[in-house]
Amino acid sequence: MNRDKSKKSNLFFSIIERITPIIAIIGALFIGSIVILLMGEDPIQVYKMMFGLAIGNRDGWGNVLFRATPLIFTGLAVAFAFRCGLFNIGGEGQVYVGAFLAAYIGFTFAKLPAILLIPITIAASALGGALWAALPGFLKAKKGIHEVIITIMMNWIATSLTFYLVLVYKAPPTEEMRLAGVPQMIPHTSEIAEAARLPRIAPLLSKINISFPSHNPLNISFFLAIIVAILVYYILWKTSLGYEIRAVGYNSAAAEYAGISIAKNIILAMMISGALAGLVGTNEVMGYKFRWRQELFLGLGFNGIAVALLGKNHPLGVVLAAILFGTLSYGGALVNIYTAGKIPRELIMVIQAVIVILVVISDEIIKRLILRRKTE
Amino acid sequence: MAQYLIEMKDISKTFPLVKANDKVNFSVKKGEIHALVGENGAGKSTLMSILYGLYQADEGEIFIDGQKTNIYNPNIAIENKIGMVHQHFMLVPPLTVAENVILGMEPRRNYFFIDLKKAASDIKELSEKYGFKIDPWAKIEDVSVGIQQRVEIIKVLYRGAEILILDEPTAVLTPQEVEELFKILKSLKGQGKTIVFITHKLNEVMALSDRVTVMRDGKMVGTKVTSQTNTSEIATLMVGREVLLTTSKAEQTIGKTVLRLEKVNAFNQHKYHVLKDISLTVKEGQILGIAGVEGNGQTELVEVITGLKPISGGKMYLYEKDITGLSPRKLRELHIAHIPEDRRKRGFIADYSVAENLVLGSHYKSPFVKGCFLNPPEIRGYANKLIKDYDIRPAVKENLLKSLSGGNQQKVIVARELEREPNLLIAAQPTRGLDVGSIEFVHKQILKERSKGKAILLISAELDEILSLSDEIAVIYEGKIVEIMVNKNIDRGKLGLLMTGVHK
Amino acid sequence: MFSSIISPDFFASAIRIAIPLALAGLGGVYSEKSGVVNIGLEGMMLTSAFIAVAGTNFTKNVWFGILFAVIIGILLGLIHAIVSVSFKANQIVSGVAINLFASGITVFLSWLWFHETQIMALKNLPTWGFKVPNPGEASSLVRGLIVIFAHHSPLVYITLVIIIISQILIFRTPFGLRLRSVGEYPQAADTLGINVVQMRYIAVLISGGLAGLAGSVLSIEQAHFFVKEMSGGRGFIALAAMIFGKWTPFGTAAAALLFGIGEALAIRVQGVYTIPVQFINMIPYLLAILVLVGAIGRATAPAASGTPYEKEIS
Amino acid sequence: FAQSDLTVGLVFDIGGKGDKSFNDSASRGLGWAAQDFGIKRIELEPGADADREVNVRNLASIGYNLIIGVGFLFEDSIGPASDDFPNTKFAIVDGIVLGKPNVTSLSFAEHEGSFLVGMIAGLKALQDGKDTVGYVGGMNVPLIQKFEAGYKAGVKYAYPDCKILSAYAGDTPTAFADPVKGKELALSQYDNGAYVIYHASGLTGAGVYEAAKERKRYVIGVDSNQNYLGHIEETGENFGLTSMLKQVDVSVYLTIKSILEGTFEPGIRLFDLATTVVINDVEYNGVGYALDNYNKDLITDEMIQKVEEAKAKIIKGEIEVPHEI
Ligand SMILES: Nc1ncnc2c1ncn2[C@@H]1O[C@H](COP(=O)(O)OP(=O)(O)OP(=O)(O)O)[C@@H](O)[C@H]1O
Ligand SMILES: Nc1ncnc2c1ncn2[C@@H]1O[C@H](COP(=O)(O)OP(=O)(O)OP(=O)(O)O)[C@@H](O)[C@H]1O
Ligand SMILES: [Mg+2]
Ligand SMILES: [Mg+2]
Repeated sequence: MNRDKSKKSNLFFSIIERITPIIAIIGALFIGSIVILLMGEDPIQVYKMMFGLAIGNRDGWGNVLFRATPLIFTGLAVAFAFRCGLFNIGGEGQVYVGAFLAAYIGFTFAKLPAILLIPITIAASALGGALWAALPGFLKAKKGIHEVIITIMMNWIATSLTFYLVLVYKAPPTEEMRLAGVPQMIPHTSEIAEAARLPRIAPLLSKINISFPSHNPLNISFFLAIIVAILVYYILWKTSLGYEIRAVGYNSAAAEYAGISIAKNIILAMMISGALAGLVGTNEVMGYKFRWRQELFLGLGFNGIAVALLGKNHPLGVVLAAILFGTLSYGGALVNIYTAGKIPRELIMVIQAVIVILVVISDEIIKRLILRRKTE
Repeated sequence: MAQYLIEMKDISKTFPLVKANDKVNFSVKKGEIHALVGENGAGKSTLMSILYGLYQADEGEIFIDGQKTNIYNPNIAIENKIGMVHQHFMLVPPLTVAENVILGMEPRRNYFFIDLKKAASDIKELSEKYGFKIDPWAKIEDVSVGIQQRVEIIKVLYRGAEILILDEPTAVLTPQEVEELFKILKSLKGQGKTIVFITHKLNEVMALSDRVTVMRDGKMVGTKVTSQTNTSEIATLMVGREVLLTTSKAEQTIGKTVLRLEKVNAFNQHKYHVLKDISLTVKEGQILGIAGVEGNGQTELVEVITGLKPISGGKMYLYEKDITGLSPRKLRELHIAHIPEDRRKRGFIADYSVAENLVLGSHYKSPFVKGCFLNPPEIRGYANKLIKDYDIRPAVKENLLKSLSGGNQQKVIVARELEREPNLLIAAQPTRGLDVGSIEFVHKQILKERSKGKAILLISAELDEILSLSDEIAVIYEGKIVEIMVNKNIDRGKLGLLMTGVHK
Repeated sequence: MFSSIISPDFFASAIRIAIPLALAGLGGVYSEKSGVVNIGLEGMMLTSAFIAVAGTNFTKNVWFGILFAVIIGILLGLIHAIVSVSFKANQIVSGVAINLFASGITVFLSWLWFHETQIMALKNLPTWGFKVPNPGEASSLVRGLIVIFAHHSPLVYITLVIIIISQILIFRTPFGLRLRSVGEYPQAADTLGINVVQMRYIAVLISGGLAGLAGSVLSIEQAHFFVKEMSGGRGFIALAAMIFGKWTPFGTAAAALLFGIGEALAIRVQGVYTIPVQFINMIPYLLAILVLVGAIGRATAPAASGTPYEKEIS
Repeated sequence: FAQSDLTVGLVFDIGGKGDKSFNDSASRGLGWAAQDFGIKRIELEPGADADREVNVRNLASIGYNLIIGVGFLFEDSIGPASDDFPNTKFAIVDGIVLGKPNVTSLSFAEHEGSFLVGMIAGLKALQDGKDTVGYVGGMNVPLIQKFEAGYKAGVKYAYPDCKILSAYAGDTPTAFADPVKGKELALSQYDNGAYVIYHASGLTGAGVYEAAKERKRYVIGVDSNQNYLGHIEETGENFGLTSMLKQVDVSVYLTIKSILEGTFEPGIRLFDLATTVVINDVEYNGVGYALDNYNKDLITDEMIQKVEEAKAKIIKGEIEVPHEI
C-alpha cells in the first residue's frame, strides 16, 4: 500500500487526460487524410480549405456557431439524462414537439409584444420537449420500463404527430402564390410573429460597427445555448437537485436509502433533458426559418448523443464538441462545393465517427499509462 | 515428496496505487488446515487469487509438490487440483445450482448439449458424500447464503480439488452453519485434502487450524503452529499493536420507548410473506439485538423501519407517534439513523467524494444548502471535522469513496449516521468483513451511543457481536420473532438452536 | 372489413417485415447476453445492406453479396469488441460511433464506386415455395397456410433456423451457459477459467454477423436496392424487440413478429378507415408501448450488460 | 457543338442522384445542356437542411451563372440569396419564388400527367376484367397528394366503377427512400386485388417494382421513364405499364438555353400537357406518359386513342383535373 503521491507526474497526466480529445481529433484527421490521399486529392489542401473557409472568417464562424447551437441543446439533453443514469435516445422527438409548440405559440399569439412573446415562446419550446420526455420518464420510474425503448417509440410517434399537425396548421399560400393561382405545396407552418423572433447577430454587430454578413444565420439562440450550458453545470454540480440526480445516476439504491426519491428524480431528469432538447426550437424556429418544417430538425437528436459522449457528458465538453461538429459539418459542406463534389460530405461523417472512437480509446490508453506510471 | 505441498516464494503483486503483496513467502503442508489472517487490505485475498491463477504475480515462484508451476489462469490451478471459494460468492444468481457447479466443465450429451441430468445426479452424489443437503435444480438467487456457501464448496470438489482455499467462509454463517462447515472441513481433512482458510475471527483460527500465517500491509509477518500461540499474540501481529478483544459494557438505565412495532407484516417482490406479525420495542439506552440466520427477514425488517419497503399490515411508532408508511426521508428527519447491511449497495455513492458522502441524506438541509444551492464551505468544514473525529484514513475529503478500504468506507458510514443525532440507530451487520481494529472502533461507537441514551437496534449474523453488545436479544426465524430475552447468562447453543427454528 | 385486413397475406407480410428485426434483435441477444450492449446494430445493418448490393453487383452472385454482408457485419462487430471489450470504452459510445461511421461510409463508398448514393442490385434472390393450388383443390385453410409460410425467399427460412438454433445454443449447450454466466457475473465465470474477453468477442462477432445478415435481407431480398440510411431505425426497433423478448431468441422473434404485425396492420389500415394516415403510422409504436406497460412489466437485462469487465480497477 | 462559358450549379433534393426518377431527371437535363452547349456544370447533394442555403450562396459567390435548386425546400434559400446576388440567375424546381427578377420557378402540372396514367391504369383493368387499382405515395405532403388526385380522377374517368386503393410510405423524407416499405405497401395492395399500381414515391417505388414483378401485376412509374424497371430479364416479361413523365430534364435544359439565348424570364414557368418542346428532334410535353419498347405490347392503340382524346380535352379546358384530393 505504498501510494505514490508524486504530484508532478499527476499534473502532467491530468493535462494529458484533458487533451485526449485533441489528440484523438488529430488522429482522426490523419486517418481522413489517408482516405483523401487514396482518392487522389491532396489532404493538406482539403483541410486547409475546410478549416480555412469554416473558421477563417466571420461568416464561417457564424455558420459554425449556428450549426453548433442545436447540437449544444441536444448534447446537453443527452448529457443531463446520462448523469441520472438514463439514456435519452428520444432527443429527436423532443426536438420536434418542442419546436412545434414554439412555432404554434409564435404564430398564434402574434398580438403579444416581443417582451412577452419571446420568453413565452422559448418556454413553450422547452415545455414541449419536457412533456414529450415525461412519459418515458414516468414509465421508467413507475414501471421500470427501459427508457431506451420508450424514447425510440416516442420518436416515431412525435414524427407522425407533428406531421399531422403541420398539415393542419399548414401555411396558407402567399399573396403572390394566390395571384398566380398556385396552392401551398409545402408542409410547413405559417411564419411566427415578428415579435416572437430572436434577433440575428449581424444587425446587432453592425450597431457597434462590426461588419458581419447580413445573411448569416447566427442568432441570439447561440448565447441562450451557452447560458443554458452554464445553467446545466450549476444545476448538476452546485445544487442539491443536481446532487440528487447524480446520486440516483451513480447508485440509485444508495440514493433511495438516503431519502432521495428515485422516481421523482428520474422523471425530473427526463423532463429537464427533454426541455433542453426542445430548446432547439429557439434556434431553428425562432432564429432561423421562423416556422416549423421537419427537415430543419432531422438527425439533431441523434447527433446530440455523439456530442454528449464526446464532451464526456460535461456542459463545457458538450459546447466544445458541438462546435467541433459544427465546424466539421459546415467545413464538409464547403469542401464538397469547392472540390466540385469530389470530396463528399460523408467523408466528414466518417471522420466524426473516427474521432469519437479514438477519443474513447485514447481515454483508456492514457488511463493505463497513468496507472503504470503511478504504480512504478 | 516435498516438505510442502504448496510453496509460494517471494510473491509480489502491485495493483494500481497499491502494493498488495510484497515478497510474500507462504507454504502449506499436505493434509493440514492452514489459517491465513490479517487486517483488511493486508493482501490475503490477493495472495490466494495468485495461487488460484486469477491474478499473475509480478514476481515470485510457486511450487506445487516441489514442482515449479506457472499458474497463469484458473484452469491451470484446477488441473493442479486447487479449488477456491471466494470471499464474495462467485455464483451466478439466475442460474441453477447445477448450472453453477458445472460451469466451465459441463458434462455433455451428443457432443453438443449439456447433460444436466448427469450433472444433477453427480451433484447429489457429491453432496450426500459430504452430508450437504442441496437441491441441484434450485436457483442460486432463491437459496440462503449458507446453501450458497455449500454450493461453492461442491463446485470446488466437483472439479476434483485436493487443495481447498476458503476466503472468509464464515463471515455470513450462523454458529450452527459454522459448526457444520467445520465438520465438513475436518472430514475433508480426514480424506487427505489440504485446506487454506482465511478469516478475521481468531477463535476460529484456534478451533480449526493446524498452523496460522499472519499478513500485514502486503507482507508476511509470521507463521505459527496454532497450538503454540494464542489469540492476543496473533492479534498483535496483525495490527502491530495490542487490541482489546472483548468489549466492556457499562450498566445503563433504560428510558422511554423509542421504537414500537405492532404486528408488522410485509411481502417481498416475489409475493413471499417475509415478515409475519413482528412486534417489538426498543427503549432509550437499550441495545436490542436481532439474532438470526441470514435470510430470515432481517433485511426486510430494517427496510420496513427505514421506509425503504412498504408494509402490508401492522403499525410502527416512534416515541408513540405513528410512523407507518412514511418515506425514507421523513423517517430520517425523525432522527432514525441506519448503518445498512450491504454497504456497497446502499451505504454510499462510490463515485462521490468522502465529503459528499458524509452529507448524503442531509444534503438538502441547512447548513449544507443555501436556497437550492449547495454550500461547499459548510460541507468541507463538516467533512474535515468528521474525518478527524472518526479517524477516517486517508484524511483527504476529496478522495472518491471507492478508493477507500472497506474499513474506512464503513467508518464514513458510521460517522455520517452517528453525527445525525439519532434517536434510533439501526446498525445492520455493522462489522461484517472488518478487521479486529475496525471492529473494535465500531463497537466502541455503538456503545457510546448507548451510553448517551440512544435506542439501538442491532442486526447481526455474528452471534458473538450480538451477545457482547445487546441488552436484549430477539431471535428471528422465517419472518417471525420466536423469542425475546434479556441478555444474561444466555446459552449460546440454545440461542443457535432457536435461530434454526428449533424451539426451546 | 376487418377480416379483409387480417388475411393470410397479412401474416405473410408481417413475417417478412419481422425477419430483419428478428435477425438484428437476435444479434442484440447474443451481445447483451455476454454483457455487451450493442447499439451499433443499426449501423452494422446499414453497412451490410450496402455491401450486400455492392458485392452482388461486383460478383454477379447474390450469395456472395450476402456473404460479404455477413463478413462486414462481423468486422464491425470486431471494431465494437476491440473498442468496448479490450479498450473498455463505454459500449454505448462505441455503438453510436459505429452508427455514425456507417451513415458516412456507405454513402461515401457508394459515391466512390458507383457515383450514385443509391444502387440497384443486379441480381435477386429466388422466392421459394409451393404454388397456391387452385381453389377447388385445397381448403382455404391450407391455402392460407401456404400463403403465410411457403412463399418466402431462402433467407426467411434461414432466419427461422437461426432462431431455433440460437434458442438451443444459448439455453442448452455449454457455450450458452458460459455466455450467460459471462453476461451475468463475469468475475464468477473468470474464476472457473472461462475466458471472459474471448466469450465477449465471440458474442459480439456473432451479433455483428447477424446484423449483417439482417442488412442483406433489407437490401438484397426486400428492396433489391441500396438506398442511403435504408436501415431506417430498424436496428433500434430490433433492440426494443430484444428487450421486449426478455433477451431470449424465441421471445425476441415473437416481439419482432409483433412489430411486423403492427406495421403490416398500419399498411393495410391506410385508406380503409378515415383516420389520418399519420395516426395509422403510429400503430406499431403505440402497440409496443401499450404491450410494455400492460402485460410484460419489468424485464431485467443480464446483470453485467453494459459494464466492461475489469479484473483490476483503479 | 458550341462551347459556352456558362457555369451551372445544380443542387439536388433529398434522395439525390441515382433515384431513377426526380433528381435523375434534373441531372439528365443538365447533361443534355452540357452536351449541346458545352456549359460547365457541378452537381451537389446537400446534407443538413442548412446546407441548401450554404450550397446556393457559395455557388453564387464562386461565380456560377445559374443555380438550380431541385425541390420546394429551396424556396427559403433561393429567395434571400437572389437578392444578394442580383447578377446570378436562379431556378427552382417545384417551388415558388415570386417577385425576384432573377428567379424562375419551374412548376409542373403533375396532376394532368397523373390523370393520363390513371386512365391507362383504369383502361388496363377494364380490358382484363379487373376491378381494383392502387396508388403508393411517398411522403404524405400536398405535392404528392396532387399526383394522387389526378390519378384517381383519371381512373374514374376511364373506369368509373374501379376501386382505388391508396397508401403513403410515411411522414419523413425517408418515405421517398424506403423501398422495403414500398414493397410491402404494394404487396398489400396487389394482394387486395390491385391490378395496376401507380407510385409517386421516388426510390420507395423501387420496392413497388419489386412487388409487381413478384406478383406479376402492373406498375406505373413516375417522373422519369421507369418502364425498364418492370422488365424481367429471365422471362422477358414486362410489368412496367407506363410512367408518368414529369420533364424536369426538359425544364432544366430550357432554362439553361434561355440564358444562353438571353430570353430568361422570371416568375412561374408552368410545364403542363399543353407545353410542347422539341429538343434534339424529340418532342416533349411538360408532363406526359411514357411509351417505349418495354410497354408497347401492354398498351393497345385503342387505349392510346382514348388517352389522347382526354389529353386534348384537358388542354382545351374541357376536363378540369383536380389537384387536391
Ligand atoms: N482487483 C484489484 N484491483 C486493484 N486493487 C486491488 C484489487 N484487489 C485488491 N486490491 C488492493 O490490494 C490490497 C489488498 O487487497 P486484498 O483483497 O488482498 O486484501 P485482504 O487482505 O483480502 O482484505 P480483506 O480482509 O478486506 O478481505 C487492497 O489494499 C486493495 O486496495
Ligand atoms: N477491484 C478492486 N479495485 C480496487 N480496490 C478494491 C477492489 N476490490 C477490493 N478493493 C479494495 O480492497 C480492500 C479490501 O476489499 P475486499 O474486496 O477484500 O472486501 P471489503 O472491502 O473488506 O468488503 P467486505 O465487507 O465485502 O469484505 C478494500 O479497500 C476495497 O475497497
Ligand atoms: Mg479479502
Ligand atoms: Mg473483507
